[in-house]
Amino acid sequence: MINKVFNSAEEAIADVWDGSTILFGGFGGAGLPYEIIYALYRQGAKEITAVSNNPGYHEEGIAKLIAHDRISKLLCSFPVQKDSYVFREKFNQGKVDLELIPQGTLAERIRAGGAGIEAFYTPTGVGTEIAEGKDEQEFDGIPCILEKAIKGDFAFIKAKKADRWGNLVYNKSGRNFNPVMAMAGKITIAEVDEIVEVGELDPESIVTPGVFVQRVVKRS
Amino acid sequence: MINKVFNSAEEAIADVWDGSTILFGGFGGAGLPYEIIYALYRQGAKEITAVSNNPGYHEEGIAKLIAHDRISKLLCSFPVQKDSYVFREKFNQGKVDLELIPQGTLAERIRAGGAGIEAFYTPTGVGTEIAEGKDEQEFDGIPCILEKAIKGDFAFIKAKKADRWGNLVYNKSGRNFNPVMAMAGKITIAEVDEIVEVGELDPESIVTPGVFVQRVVKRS
Amino acid sequence: MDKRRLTREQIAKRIAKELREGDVINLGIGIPVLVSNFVSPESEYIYHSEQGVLGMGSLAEPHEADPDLVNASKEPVTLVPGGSFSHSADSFAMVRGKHIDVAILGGMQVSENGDLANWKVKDVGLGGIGGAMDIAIGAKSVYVAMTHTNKDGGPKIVKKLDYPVTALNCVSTIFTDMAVIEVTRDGLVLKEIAPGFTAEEVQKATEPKLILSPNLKEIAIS
Amino acid sequence: MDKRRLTREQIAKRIAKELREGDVINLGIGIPVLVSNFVSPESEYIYHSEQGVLGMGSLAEPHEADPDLVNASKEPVTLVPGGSFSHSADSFAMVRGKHIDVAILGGMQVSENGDLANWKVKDVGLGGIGGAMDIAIGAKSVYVAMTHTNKDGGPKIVKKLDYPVTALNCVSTIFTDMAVIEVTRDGLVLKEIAPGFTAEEVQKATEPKLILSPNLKEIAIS
Repeated sequence: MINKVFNSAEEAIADVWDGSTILFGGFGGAGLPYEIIYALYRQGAKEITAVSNNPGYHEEGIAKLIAHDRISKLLCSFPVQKDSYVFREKFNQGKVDLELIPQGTLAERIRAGGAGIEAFYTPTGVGTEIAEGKDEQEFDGIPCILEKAIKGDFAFIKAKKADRWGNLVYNKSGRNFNPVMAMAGKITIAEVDEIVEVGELDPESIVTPGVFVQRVVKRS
Repeated sequence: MINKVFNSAEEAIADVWDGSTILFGGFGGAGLPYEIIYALYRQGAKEITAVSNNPGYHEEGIAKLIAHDRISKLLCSFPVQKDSYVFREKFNQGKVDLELIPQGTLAERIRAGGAGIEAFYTPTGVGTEIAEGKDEQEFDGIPCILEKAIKGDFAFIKAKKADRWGNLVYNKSGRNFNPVMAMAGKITIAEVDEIVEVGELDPESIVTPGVFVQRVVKRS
Repeated sequence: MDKRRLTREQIAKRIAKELREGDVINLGIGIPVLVSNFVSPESEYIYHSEQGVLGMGSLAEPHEADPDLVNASKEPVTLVPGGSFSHSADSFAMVRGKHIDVAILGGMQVSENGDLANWKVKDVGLGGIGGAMDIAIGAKSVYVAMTHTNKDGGPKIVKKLDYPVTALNCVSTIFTDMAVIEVTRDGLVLKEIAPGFTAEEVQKATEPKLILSPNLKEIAIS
Repeated sequence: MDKRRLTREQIAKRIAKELREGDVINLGIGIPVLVSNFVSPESEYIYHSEQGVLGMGSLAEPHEADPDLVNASKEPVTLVPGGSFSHSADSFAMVRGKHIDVAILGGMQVSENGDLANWKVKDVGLGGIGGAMDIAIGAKSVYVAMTHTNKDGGPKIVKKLDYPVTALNCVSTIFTDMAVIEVTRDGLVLKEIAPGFTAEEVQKATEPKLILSPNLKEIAIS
């Protein structure tokens, strides 16, 4: 019997190693996998390359990891939200590096990583500082820059419901980056509100098929 | 009030011009928009560039258009199905050109066309005749070829249900190419089994949001 | 005659007149989000929000707020009937793939040829891009809503940007507190002027040369 | 001793032993589709079908057939509980993105270094690729099921393909009616031989030099 359900967040993230690349779902607090993030904080892994649309508020979410110098590099579209003072401080101290990425390019690079597309040409960022050092080419008169896939050793995501096969559905805009990160994580760990029987989720409405999910843990 | 519902297949496809590029949804007969295809046959547009996974069986679906010399070029992954004798004949007579494309590359090129991604690097086709004349580059040790976006002047698709905003859900593997073709068609025309009220489709389960659909017609 | 720059609400109200029923619209923060207050309530407009909401409704009342249903500023919002949710890659496929009719964005600078700067203040270490670059290149029409001049009274409509670029050649029309200016291949066309101002005064507050529209008129602010 | 080449069913049965519970599997047409008849019915396997079915079940009985639920050969099939549907781009994202554990494919030729030819007969005008090229490069393990020799008795395992290539360096293991051969960096390793045959006989039917596995054994066909 296939069973991807783990008993606790601790067990689900126990093997994360120092230096891992981790994709963190969520847009602000929506669809953020708080519990596995805090379990990782307690587990202690460091020198993490984090991919996350935001750097966390106050000391919440990945801001907690940043505050304790666990994250050495952040790939992010919007690091300057009000209350993101933890990231700002650590960035100014040189404790964390930043790769700033337009949000659509970030999402597409992650999807590409999950889809076996190694790179793509996008018009986003042409003529901006994002284009620096990147290959530039025109297609049908549209100037584009080359962007590379992002893949994670792990993806930490949040969904609403899962079954033991790892099929997932989400809640509203809590969906955001979670489905593409599920695709791009070598080991994708989903924190969910509810675990249901196999067959209970409507096959037409499953957003992330279990093939993209390795571990599931119920939010406590 | 937004209302994308047309009264008939004839009206919905009336403005298709000679020389258009049309994306045709469907995998074999699953999810095939028969009625708007036959309406197009009656309308008479010719010199069509058709993008379709299959060339149609007997004289069904786009095989009907091919049989009457309406299609001058076909982009396709599998033109040699049993009973695809119409295409084979017309191809051998030089009446229709073929661009043979691996199925995953075909789907991804169409999605790219709908997503504003102008080109991408994929490992599929490296070392094969598909790679001829295409740029080749390695990423992280993975050899890839450059494939370009496919966009349609029109997309003809089949869905199960629509509302007047053009939101769509599909039936089982009748989904196939339809959602990505909806994205990539400048004018996407959806043939559906049923039209429901706005708000009736579950916002979590809408597969193609109305933003990708310009016209809807109910199958008669 | 009363010579007063338009208020933020008046700019928003003016922009609202450009919208057509059925338009799919992305609103930036600042003046842009005010626009939805001035559209006809009898007409249907579809608001897109970058994190994957199509058919975004108004801000949520406290009792209906769901932390998983937010706008781009992370405030709780509602969904209208007909709305739907997408993941971030599909949401930006809508944007980059030219499926959004109108984006209304704030601006720090706009250049003569429609280049836009709106994501980062000059000479400041950190900036946040979010969806700005994708939306600026992706929407079919990009309307910029901003004050005509900066805090020092200097022009924000310039020959060449000296702020960090958001996107090149992307702006369709600039709506300021002094004027409505269309970006065309021939240059910037002054179409409308705030009540009480003259074309000369607008030109003086604008770095590049303005072309006067043959139909030049006053901005209707009623 | 009885010296008989394996039947198609016996090849399928041998391959079935390689599968582990939970494997996500894509089966090509021909011998590959037979494999699912020989896996343990107590174990859960997940079958992927290219047109967007994950969790494909058996062929549909006439009364349950839905023309919108088909396999890659366009035959009506069923969906198992836990199954789901995807559009074609997401379906091939599963493939290309290395989310399929095992692909079992037919073969016309396999080369010494694991290149595969299986989509087009040599010197024939038209061929159909379908999902073959994506699946061959995408699956974590690619098992090829084929007869050891062609109709003329010539080898199908060759030094260099002379049929049109499907994908380079993609085959993990070759299962034929004479042998099980693993593709390794050092070359082709003969692991198992059909009952009654000798390693010399297998070598004779194979163009490149085979390395004999230290654990060389007979294929268990019971």
